[in-house]
Amino acid sequence: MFWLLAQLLVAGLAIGAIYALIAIGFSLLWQGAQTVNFAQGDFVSLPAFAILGFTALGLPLWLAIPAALAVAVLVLGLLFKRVLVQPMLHHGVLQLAIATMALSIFLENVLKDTGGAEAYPFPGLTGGFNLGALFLDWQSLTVLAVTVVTVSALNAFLSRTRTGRAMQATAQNPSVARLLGIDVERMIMLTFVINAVLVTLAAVLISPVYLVKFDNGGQIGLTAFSAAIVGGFNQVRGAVVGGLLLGVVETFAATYGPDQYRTAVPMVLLILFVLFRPHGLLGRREERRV
Amino acid sequence: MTPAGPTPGTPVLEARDLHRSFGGVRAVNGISFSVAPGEILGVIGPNGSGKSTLFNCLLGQLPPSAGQVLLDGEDVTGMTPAALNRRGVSRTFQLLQVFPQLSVRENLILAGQEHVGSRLGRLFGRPDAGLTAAAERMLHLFRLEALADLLAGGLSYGQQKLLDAAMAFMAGPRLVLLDEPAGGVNLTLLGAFRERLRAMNQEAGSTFVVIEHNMDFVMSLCTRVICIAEGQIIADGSPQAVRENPQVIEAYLGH
Amino acid sequence: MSRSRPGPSPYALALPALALAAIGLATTAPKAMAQDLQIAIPAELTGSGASVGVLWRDGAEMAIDELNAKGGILGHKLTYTVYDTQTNPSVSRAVIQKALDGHPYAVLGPVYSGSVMVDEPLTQKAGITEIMGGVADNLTAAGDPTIFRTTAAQSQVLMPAVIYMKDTLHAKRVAMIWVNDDYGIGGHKAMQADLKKAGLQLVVDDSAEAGQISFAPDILKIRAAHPDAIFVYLHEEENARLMKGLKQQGIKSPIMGGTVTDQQTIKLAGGAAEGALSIGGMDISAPVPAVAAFHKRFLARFHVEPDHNALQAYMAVWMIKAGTEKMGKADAKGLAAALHGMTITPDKQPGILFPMHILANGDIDNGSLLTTVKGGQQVVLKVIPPAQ
Amino acid sequence: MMRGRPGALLATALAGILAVGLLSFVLEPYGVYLLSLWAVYTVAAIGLNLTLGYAGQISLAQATFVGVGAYATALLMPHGWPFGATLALAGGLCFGLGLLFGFPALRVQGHYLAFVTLALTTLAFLVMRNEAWLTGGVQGIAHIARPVPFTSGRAFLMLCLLVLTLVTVATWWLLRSPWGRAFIALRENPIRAASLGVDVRGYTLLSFAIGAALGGVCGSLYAPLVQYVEPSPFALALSLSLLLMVVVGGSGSFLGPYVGALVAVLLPEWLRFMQDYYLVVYAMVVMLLLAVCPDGLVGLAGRMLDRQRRGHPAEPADGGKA
Repeated sequence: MFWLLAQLLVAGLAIGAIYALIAIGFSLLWQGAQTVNFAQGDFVSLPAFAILGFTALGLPLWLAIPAALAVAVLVLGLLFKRVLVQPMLHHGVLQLAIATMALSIFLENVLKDTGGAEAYPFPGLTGGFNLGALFLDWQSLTVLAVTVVTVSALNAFLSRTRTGRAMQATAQNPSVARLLGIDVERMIMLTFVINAVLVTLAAVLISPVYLVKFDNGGQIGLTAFSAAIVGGFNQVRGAVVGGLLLGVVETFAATYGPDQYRTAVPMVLLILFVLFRPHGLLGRREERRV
Repeated sequence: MTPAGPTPGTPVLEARDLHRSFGGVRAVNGISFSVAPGEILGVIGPNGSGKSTLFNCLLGQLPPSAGQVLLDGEDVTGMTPAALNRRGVSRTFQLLQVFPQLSVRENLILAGQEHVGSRLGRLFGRPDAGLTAAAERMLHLFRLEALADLLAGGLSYGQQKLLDAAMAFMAGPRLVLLDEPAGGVNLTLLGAFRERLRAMNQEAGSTFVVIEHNMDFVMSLCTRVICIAEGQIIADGSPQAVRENPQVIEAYLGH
Repeated sequence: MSRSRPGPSPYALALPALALAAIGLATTAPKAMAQDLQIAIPAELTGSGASVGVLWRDGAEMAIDELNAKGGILGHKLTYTVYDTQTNPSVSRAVIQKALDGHPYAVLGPVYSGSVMVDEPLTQKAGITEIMGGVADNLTAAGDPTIFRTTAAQSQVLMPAVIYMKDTLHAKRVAMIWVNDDYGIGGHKAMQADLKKAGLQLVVDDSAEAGQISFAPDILKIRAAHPDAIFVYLHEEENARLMKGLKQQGIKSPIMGGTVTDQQTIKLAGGAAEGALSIGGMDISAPVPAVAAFHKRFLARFHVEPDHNALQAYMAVWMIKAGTEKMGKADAKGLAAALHGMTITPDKQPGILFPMHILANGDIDNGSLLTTVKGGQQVVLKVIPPAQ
Repeated sequence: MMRGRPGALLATALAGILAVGLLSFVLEPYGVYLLSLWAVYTVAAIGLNLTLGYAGQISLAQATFVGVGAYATALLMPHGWPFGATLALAGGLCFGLGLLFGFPALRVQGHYLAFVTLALTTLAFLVMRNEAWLTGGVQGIAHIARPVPFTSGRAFLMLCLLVLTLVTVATWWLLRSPWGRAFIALRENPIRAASLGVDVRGYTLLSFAIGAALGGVCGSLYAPLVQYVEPSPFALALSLSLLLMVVVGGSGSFLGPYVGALVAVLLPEWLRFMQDYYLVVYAMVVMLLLAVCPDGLVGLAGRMLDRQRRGHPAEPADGGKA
């Protein structure tokens, strides 16, 4: 039975790592621009479709990915920030959140109308090796490795570089940041760009397993959303821990719990955390407005 | 709504050895005082001396780390602001706190409605909870008649300040805590404002506690003044005596 | 802001008037020319059923165009209106009402059983024939005389699969995984009973969600149980996710299932679908030249691979033609009665690509197919003829 | 408590309902059905507007309450319960559930409440789907009879409009009462409200529970209108679409839900000529609307009226200093 537990742990971590990448972007957008992005799941679908589109045009995969990354940065970073978030932000968090719900409908239907309603396969790694009774597949190992590298790089960027620290200052208190001479607008824009990069990475990692379909974003978004809250909606490290935890708990619950209720697991975790630990596993308490 | 009247001589408000710290900072560090019925007590002190924290502890906004708050001799420590208010304690805020989307009259009715009848009764009763007359009187007292139907958000700063104070008096409170009522109010309005407060104190027999920076205002309004520095009371007495207290002068200058 | 209050302005009156006019405009149903036969096509064009509904619509559209090109039905041209149910029963009820307001000759669709459940009473009341794409058993169980299928119901093809697993695969212990929606739950119920009847043991009984991301728990459950056969009753995408994982984990038990040999599953699963087996109704995989020709025409027109939904909608149009010609006149209310008990063959109706027999409750019996995947292609192992 | 003159708002709403009733006589059954759908969704949107627009609490659980109301009605009517009783029970049940779920959920406020209610809706969907012994699962409950004598499409619309009228008057009364004032107070400034004796938690809970109860009433009309109940209509999508109705109409405005529901029910109809692209256009329209008039269509209309009035030289442009 030990191999089974280990196997489940690996599977849970592999899927949780992808949740984590998406959840980090979620948290960053909330921290940096008070944007609760209900379209985050669909943000993963867009670069996936773009990669397939570029390969269909004859580009090799190693060129299609950076091309899709450029599209994501342009559309999900710059355009999203300029066209939707910027004009909506002063209307309030709620209005903006609802606008992202509409954006989700928009993206899914644009993808359906241009890319088609059916699912598409996506190139990935096959095979793996045995470690005793434990089978380790290259795809999962790659996901874990890429996530570790990405999160470390992001953490180093945020804490070690001048720009990263300026970004954090902006997220914590934009008006103080402005006084310190930080170009707040640029920092917020950078947040959106980082989110675009993260969702593109997530798209490359999850699509070989999950395939590419116009409405795949709903499930991904909801789970990543829960991961962000469980980990602490306002922390990068929190989102990572939240994502991994959710992946593992979900995997074990679906194996040993009532499988008809497997999708309940992230939701139950979410409720428990909001009620008993609203600042999440690693998050800081949000200041109450007076 | 006030429970059975206090025995004569019982202070309206009493603080017993209040403490409140934030992390390692002792914002309020053992403050005790009492306020007699009808008194207008001024609370002065340099910035950061703990006045606002004291207010928040007295009003249930912050739980004190230690000590007691007594209202008419009854322990009300840890009671919610809403519950305290229903016992006759009301307050004004340092920063503007009116309801911008309600009209001036609606703001006043709101300030009084939770003191009238039961909650269910209010649902089925009159829309104004029978408070229109009281609101008109308050509008008159604070010279806000002409603005009654405007949204409070459209008022000037001084007008909102008046409204804020008027709201504090709507429910006929026994005790009113005013947090920098004079701040930002222009000089012409200020005199009238002071007269209003004095009149409320005499007519209704309300007791006031006033935090204020404007020394002239404090000296001309208050019957007694305490000065706080570094979380402790350093002077307590008549306005004149406190003003001349060397420790007080030291606290202000040394800051 | 509440300030001066004059009486209502012309604007204030114009706005509601405009709104009312808009309601009137939006809610009028299209009317057909007197001699044309109006076909209403409610389908799942948006929402979770979109991948199914779009192909359904395309199949019907293609058949209607081809039929009109050949002179229509008894000299009548066919016109059609497409309605989007948004895969939502309350919208489905709305659009079927709109369709019926236009007095259609027949209704083709929808596919999802929830949508069929709401509009079936309305078409029945109107006496209009409804040929739908659902496979759930209960859809034809209520005794509605105007409802028809175009393919076999779920339970019609499950027993043959159980028998195959028992007799040919020599399976005793079967693992089943099914998708937790109307398709999968219907199949699960029927399968449980059929396995019991055949004396097979269900060692894993696992439900999956439509759109489920990770199949690792399911795969490991199956791996731990060492079943003799795995019965997979999922949609194409979930088939692919599961089968890729099964292959990766080195699980060699034979896979049998509902849509595991479909072209879409093969495309998505890559090599992992190799060797999978399926017994299903006669449809797009039928080894018939006419079906291959349909496949080619469809691909040329829509640049999308047709599936069984496209084929069913295509054949449904020709069912209408056959029924109408049997009556000898275009009588919308008589169409259903004419269709019951009919056997339609390709030699008389070239658009009916293989023989079909319509049962009294509106079910179809046109035989079934045993298929497998070989070299990345769906291959027919055996044609099981209709009972008739 | 209500922007604009309260009496005029009530009169406008009632006139609208009456106009819809009259309009139904020139429409075909499809139009009548759509109007019924409008009336039914408006009831739920009014409830959400109380919770969200007036009391400032973001709830994504409204779909669940609609579902509970629909299932309660679908399950009880065959047992001989009169429609009025199921309607009252659905409302009462959802009020109780609102209190039950709201009590812990309102420990947290603002966007956290949105998260909890989102999760709640997802869980409720799973229960409706999985507990087939009670709900019929995915096969649902079919052939729900409409209450006599409201069996025809038009008669049932009249019943819907009657319920909507009652809900309109009750909501109007509520908002004019001190409760409505307290709701707005806790949306705008809960701390100040508390200092004025407003029981913030109590009123927040009430606003949530009353909103839930109206969701239940909506569901109770939905079941006999569609005559078929299954879980998928009560998934998160309905909560989002009700939220859109409230915000597009004008969150916190009395007439907002009526207008928002009208747009939500009719816009897809107007855009049907766009065929496959209509949801794309629909989403774009919604985003544009949110960006251009965040106070919704009613707010936009109000501003247009204001501007037009200011054009009249005879009237004072402004009552006081702004």
